[in-house]
This record gives sequence, structure tokens and C-alpha cells, in this order.
Amino acid sequence: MPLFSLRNVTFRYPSQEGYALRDISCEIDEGEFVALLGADGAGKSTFAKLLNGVIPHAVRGTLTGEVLFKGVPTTRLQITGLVREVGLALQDPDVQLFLDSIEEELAFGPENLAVPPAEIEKRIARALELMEITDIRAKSPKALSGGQKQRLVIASILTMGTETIVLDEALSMLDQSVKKELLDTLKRMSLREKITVVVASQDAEDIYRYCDKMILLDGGRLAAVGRPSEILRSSQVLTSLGIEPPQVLEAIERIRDEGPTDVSGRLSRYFLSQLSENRMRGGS
Amino acid sequence: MIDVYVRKAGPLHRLDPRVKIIGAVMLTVLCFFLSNLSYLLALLIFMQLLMLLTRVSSRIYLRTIWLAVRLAIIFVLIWPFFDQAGEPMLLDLWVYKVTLPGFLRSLAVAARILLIASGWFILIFTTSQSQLVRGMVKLGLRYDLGLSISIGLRYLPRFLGTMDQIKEAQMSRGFDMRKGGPITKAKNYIPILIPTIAIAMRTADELSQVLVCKGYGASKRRTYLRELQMRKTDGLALFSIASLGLLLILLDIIGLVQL
Amino acid sequence: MGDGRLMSPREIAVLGIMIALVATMTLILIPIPATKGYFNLGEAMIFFAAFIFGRRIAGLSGAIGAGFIDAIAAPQFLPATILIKFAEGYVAGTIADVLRERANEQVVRAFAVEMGGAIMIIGYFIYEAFVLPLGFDTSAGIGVAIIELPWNISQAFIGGLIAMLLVTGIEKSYPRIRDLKT
Amino acid sequence: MSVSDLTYVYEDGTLALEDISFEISKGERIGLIGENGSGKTTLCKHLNGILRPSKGRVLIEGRDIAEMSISEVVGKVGLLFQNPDNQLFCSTVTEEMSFGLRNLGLTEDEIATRSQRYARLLRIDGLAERPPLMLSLGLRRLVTIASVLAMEQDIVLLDEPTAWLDRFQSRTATDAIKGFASSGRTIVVVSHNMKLIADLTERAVVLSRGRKIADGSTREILADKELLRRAGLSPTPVSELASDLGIAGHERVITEDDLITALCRGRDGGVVRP
Repeated sequence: MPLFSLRNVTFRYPSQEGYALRDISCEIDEGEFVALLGADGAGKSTFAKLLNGVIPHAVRGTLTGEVLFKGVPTTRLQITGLVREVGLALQDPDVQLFLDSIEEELAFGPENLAVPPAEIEKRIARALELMEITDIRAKSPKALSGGQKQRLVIASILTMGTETIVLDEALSMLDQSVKKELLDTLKRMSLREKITVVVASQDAEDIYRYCDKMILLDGGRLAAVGRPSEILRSSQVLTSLGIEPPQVLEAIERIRDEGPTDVSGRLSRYFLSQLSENRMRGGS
Repeated sequence: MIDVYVRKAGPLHRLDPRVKIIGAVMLTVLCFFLSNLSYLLALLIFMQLLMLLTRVSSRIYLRTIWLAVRLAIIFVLIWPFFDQAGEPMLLDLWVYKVTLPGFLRSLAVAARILLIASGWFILIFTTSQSQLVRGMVKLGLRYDLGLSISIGLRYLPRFLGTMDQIKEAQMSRGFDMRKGGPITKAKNYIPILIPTIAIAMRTADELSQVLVCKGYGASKRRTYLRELQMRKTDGLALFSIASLGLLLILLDIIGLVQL
Repeated sequence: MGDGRLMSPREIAVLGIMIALVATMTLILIPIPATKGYFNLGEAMIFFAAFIFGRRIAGLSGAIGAGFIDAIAAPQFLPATILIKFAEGYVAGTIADVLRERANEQVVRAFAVEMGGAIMIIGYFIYEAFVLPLGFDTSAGIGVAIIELPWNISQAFIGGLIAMLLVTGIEKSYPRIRDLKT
Repeated sequence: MSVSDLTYVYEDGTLALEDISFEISKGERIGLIGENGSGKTTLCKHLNGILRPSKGRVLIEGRDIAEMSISEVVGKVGLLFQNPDNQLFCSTVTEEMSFGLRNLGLTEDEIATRSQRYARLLRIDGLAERPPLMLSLGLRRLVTIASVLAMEQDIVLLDEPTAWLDRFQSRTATDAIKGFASSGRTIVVVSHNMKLIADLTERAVVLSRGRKIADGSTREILADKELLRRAGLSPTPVSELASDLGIAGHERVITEDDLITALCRGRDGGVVRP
């Protein structure tokens, strides 16, 4: 059984004209690393919030169709139960860090769930280790860099015991090298603990090397779903939707048209070998 | 100027926040009961000695307490217009008559104002914001109110930052808000306030979703990773504060020391 | 509240943010050159909360937001501020809630400002005149209170005016604020 | 414009910028690069007079910026801030675009024609009556770019102009910026996106921890991987590809065009180690 399956999901916000999502059907399996791609306003955020039940439980709007989590419609599950399993990180870490110390931040979720203190302690240690930030525990949240803040946000979700992490544009404002390091960490975590990761993004640069599946949205509709090797056969699929393709892919296509064919063939093979599904060494 | 917590280790810093909160509240109540100048002055001196233990720099202390000092001075200066009872007369300027008993009474009110102020400052200087909220919740404040206080305190400096950035952005598009009289100046704030509030409201929306995601309200009784713990010294401090208060009230009722 | 149920996440978030806004605006001092005095915009935010979110949020954010600033700057007013600002917001909010459908919105808001403002002005007057000099001849306190009176009156008046301008402005530039009302 | 020995210390004592000197000639397109927290934004605020240096000077056409009034500085230098939300103040897009123009003292007719022209250029002309804060992040960003460019100052500082933009929007924005610069105006682009810097600028100034560590042609700087690494920056993806594959002349590959030239120059210059 897939972890999530969306069946003809349509959603609209009360104060906005038009549909945020229209007739979406797709599936996400356990342990998958998913890139959720789409242009500005394509519905990525709405999609992300549907997965952990914030929509429709805490955000007003009209939902038709159903989102099944482990086979059960999210509308029939308690939101407080869903958030234990599916965590959501938003774009701005500052909104998500609102307590005085890093420890309070990490403990807030499990405290709400009435987890015993000794168990919270264990979960904090595990989350900091998975996010590779064991050294920041004693710092002040204000002293953290942008990348560390995002890691702390994710760690503070992991302490709730979640097995799925959904990142809603949470990487877009990070420096490129910081973003890559964070993706590395997420990939290692996903492989090691079989944690499902969904990353929403406006561009496919970087993320294309990490994901096992790409979900492409266009104006609230599902444009395509597939493995990176299928979607990235041509950069056109992405560019026509307003999604920035990997620069390397664009270069290869131009060489295919303008340059020597044997070179472009070898470049394409190299490009494909960089994809997660073809990388046996995994992660690093 | 918002974060006045003194980041140093001192004996008062280590005290349980509950003890300090109870102390500040008791002192305030006590001040309104006491009207004996000697007690008020003695207490004021005692509080200034305690203030030394907060390790606050004298520059910051004077700056923070300045408003209270100002109010105290106003009381002393205005007093002789109204309270002119008693002998001897120290100064007689038509309607402005300073008598010794009247002057001492005005000093008592001034001391009371400064006392209340120093009591709360000791609490604020030696207790971090999260400890303060923790203490209040432990003393019976509803957890959800405590949480919104924490959130409020965290966002206060951020909104000040937002307003600065909006001011800078307006300046860079040629808007000079420093021009004009007080009414214009107040009106000049509106184009800054509206985006600040709008951004704050969007933050509130996101924040409510974050709270849902973090399982707020999932369980009727939540647990705490760190519980506040009363130690022996805390108990002792609480006992001393309570006995001192009682003693002063008793003395005041018996009227042992007259002034 | 009062029935032991926790506030909803939306209420907590709105209250927390309003506390921060009241405190922020209380720190904004606009100088009045003629008198060398200042007035702040804290009142404006309490009334704003009353118009948009109603009495509970207005009362609590007023008491806590302004109370916090008093605690770090002028604790001699703290006990008064907590009670007065709560009553001010609660009353203004109640009037705005109850009369909303029955009369012109601007008139209702003006009335709410007048009543809330009156509580604030009278409250601080009583505190300065009678509570601070408790146990003494109170006429001296009245003298001090009278000196402070014009400040408080202009603060309430300008605060109310700005709040009314703000509500119209925000509803235009951020209509989604409606979704936050509880 | 020239900056000499600029040092800036925050109120809390942290050193934000230290001894920075460089000159900007008329019509130059300069990239200001460095990782988050390297001082790029703080430097920008000095170039437009919002911050006053603790030491050193910023001169515009020989005059010290500290001695100029806000309206004088704004007449010459424009600044696009990084965060779109803290620079949207009005209740409609049209008003937003007119805000700066009005402060420049233009007539209503000029304001209307100019804001329409730039709205069309940035493809936001359909949003005229919408409240800016209700738009999506990318559109909000385009509104702020249009509002700043419409003021048509001689020098425009753009802090991460394409952040939050999708491919369509980002193309629109870069085209508008290129067109703007081609009319002889000076632009300073601040970014940590090397692809954008390579596309928009000819000269780059590298900041790291508040210090200027390099200043030279964009091509040379982006080709110096060691320098980029020290500054906490990533080379462009094609540049990485070229060096991963050991393509002959990979040191010079920065853009897609470079890669193609390198590959096509000689058949033996092709892929050595796939």
C-alpha cells in the first residue's frame, strides 16, 4: 500500500478565486525522496499542506476528492494524530522557531504529545544526530546560521516521531553550497531510517540528483509524475512549466544540437549516472 | 533596551523564578500597606543592596529606573501645593507651603514608588524570559496564555526589526518621514504601521499552522522536559521574604516606630 | 476561556502576535515638541485588536503587551496597567462586537474608543490620585494625576484615530485578515 | 562612485565591514558576491546612504554621501532589498509603483506612463488594482523590482533580484535588468547565485566575513574555484561538470556557451574521464 495516495483532489481557498489544486491523483511510497516541482503559484504549498492534514483540518477551504494516508482518508483522522507521523517545515525558519532555547524548541512538540521526559531526551539526541547538528544544542537560537536554523526546524519535527518530512520551499533561500549539504543530510537520513522526504521547489537544480520521484504541478493541475530519468529526458518538460531545469541538462541538449554526437552521448550518460536511482553509493 | 535580563551568574539568578515572582508581588502589596517612612526607607536601602547582587551595571540601572525616579520627584514637588498640615513650616511661598511632616509624607510616597520599581527590576534583571513564563505557568497561569506570552516576547524584537526595514525601504524610495510636525509625524507612521501589521497578521496565520504541526493541544496534560525544582535555598528565600513582610506589617500595626 | 479548554492554535497565534504588536507600538514614542513629552501608539493597537478580533484578544494583548513594557520600564504602574489595559480592550471590544450590526461602523468604533479611552484615562487618574499615595492625604495625588491627564487624553484620542485609519488600511491591503478572525 | 576604507561596526560591537575600498564607473555592471552574512547587504545600505560608515567614506560623483539629503541620494541611487515584504507599503500595485516616482517629484502623467511601462516590462500589468501583499511571493518580488527600476536612477543596487522567482519570472526579471543596464546605467547585483552573476555582470567584487577578498572580471573570479570555495560559494553547475569530467580548458568554463566551446574546440578536447 502506498504511504499517501491522492484521489481526484481539488481544493480552493475561501478568499481566492480559482482552484489551488484541481483533480490531482498520485501516490507517494514509504521511504521515497520526492521532488515536488512547479512554478510560482502552481499549488506546491497546498499540496504539501494536504499531506500532513493541516489542510483541511486547520486551513479553511473546500476540499473534494480524498487524500489517503496509509489507506485512511486524512479527513477521518485526527489532526493531532496525523502530525505525529507527517511533519511539515515551512519556508521561513523564523516563524517556526518561537521559543527561547534550542532545547525548548526541540522539546515543544513531544511535550505537547505528553511524551515522558526520558523519552524526549532520547528523541532529541536522535534528531540532532540525524540532522548532523549535535554541536549546536547549547547555543542560542539567534546565533544560528540560515542552514542551521532549517536543520533545527526539521529536527524539532523529527522529535515528534514523524516518519515523513515535507519541506515547503524550505531550502530556497539557502546559499547553494549550504543547500547541497542539507540535501545530503536529508538523503542520508532517508536511506538510513527509511524516512519519506518530500521537497517542494521552484527549480530542479540540485534536487534532481537526490530524488527518486518527481511530481510536477502546473496551475494547480498535475502535469507529470515520474522517475527523474523519465522526466529529465528533455528539459522542455520542465521549462514549459516554468521550472528551472538543471543547467547541465540544458547544456547537454545544446551540445546534442550543435556539437559532436559522441560527446553528447557520453555527457548524457554521465548526467544520468548522477541521478539518485542510478547512484549505488547513495547519499554522499 | 527590550532584553534587560543581565546575562551573568549571581545568587539571585539561580533562585527559582517562582520565588522571585512571589517576592515582587508581595513587595508591591506590602508597599501599599506600609505608610511609615522609616520602614519604607529601610526597605528601599535593603532592596538597593539586593540590587547589587543582580550584577546590573549602574549605567543600565539608572537608565531603567529613571522613569520611576521622575515620577517620585514629581510627587515630592507637587505635594506642598496640597498637603500643608503640620509644623514646622520649612518654606512658605503663597500657595506652596512645605511643612516638615508634609515633606516626610511626600518622601514616603516617593520611596514607595521606587520600591515597587526596584522589586520588579530585580525580578526582570535576574530572570530570563522563558524562566519568567515558566514560573508564572507553575504558579497557576494557564499554559496557553503562557505560550502566547512567550510568542509575544519573541516577536517583539522581530517586529521592531521589520519596522526598521520598512523605514529603510521607504527612505530608499525617497520618502523622508522625519519631516513635519507631530501630527504629520504621527501620520507618517501609518504607511509603516500598515505593512508591519499586515506582515504580522500573515505571520499569525503561519504560526497557527506551525502550532498545529507541532501537536499543540494534542494531549490534555502535556509533559515537560525540564521541571522547575525548588531547592533548599529557594525555600529559605521564600520563607525570609514572607517573614520580613509579615514582620513589617506587624510593626506597622503596632506602631512601634513612630514618624 | 474559563471553561478549562485550551485556546485554539489560531487564537494563541493571534494573541501572541497582538501582544508583540501592542508592546512594539508602545515602544514607539512620538515626540510632542511643545511639551517635551511623548505619546506612544500602544493604545492604537489595543483598539485595533478590539475592532478586528474582539474583546478577549484586545483585553489580554493590552494587559500583557503594555504590562511587559511597564515591567521593564515603569513597574510602578504595572499593577494598574494590567487591570486598566485589560478593561480598556475588553470594553472597547465588547462595544465593537455588540453594536457592530446595529449602527454605522465608524460611529460604533468611535464610541468604542471613547469608552475604552475613558476607562484608561479614569483608571490611571485613580491610580495616581488615590492608590499610589494610599494612606496619605490624597489631594496631592490628584495634583499629579491632573498633570498627567492631558497626556493620557491625547494618547487615547490619537490612538483611537490611528486605529480607525489602520483598520481601513489593513482591510484594503491585506483582506485575508478576515480569515484570522475567530 | 567610490568607496574608500569603509568600516562599519554594529551597535553591539560586531564588525560588519572592514576597510573596503573600490570604485564603480558609470555604466558598469558589477556583481557583489559572498555567502550569507558576508556583509553584502550591509555594504549595499552604505552605497545608498541608509547606513553611515563608522570609518571611511562613500562618494558619489565626488560628493560625500553622508552630506547629501535623502532626496539627493535617492535621485541618483536606487536599492532593491532582498525581502519583498518589507518594501511593499501600498494597497494596490499601481500605488506601490507610483510611491517612489511621486517622491521624485514627477507629474501625475509621467508617473502613470512610467509605471505602466515598467509594469508591462515586468509582466505585472494585469495586477494594477490588486493589493501587493496578497500576491504570490514571486509576483510580489516582480512588483518590487518594477517599482525600483521605474525610478530610473543612474545607479541601481539589486539584492538577490531573482530569489523566489520561477523560471518564467526570472527570465522576465533578468531581461528587464539587462535592458535597463544597456541604456548606460550602472547596476550592482548582489547574489550568491553564480549563474545569475555570470549572466548579468562583467566585474565581480567578492566579500567574505566583511572583507573584500577579490575584485576583478567576473569570468576570472568565477573560474577561480579555490577563491569561490574560500568565499563559501559554489561554482556554476556546468563549471563543476566540466571539472568533474576533466574537460580540457575546464578552468575557463563558466557558462553553457563556454562548455560548448570547450567541447567543440577539438575532438581530443572532449570527455577524458567519463
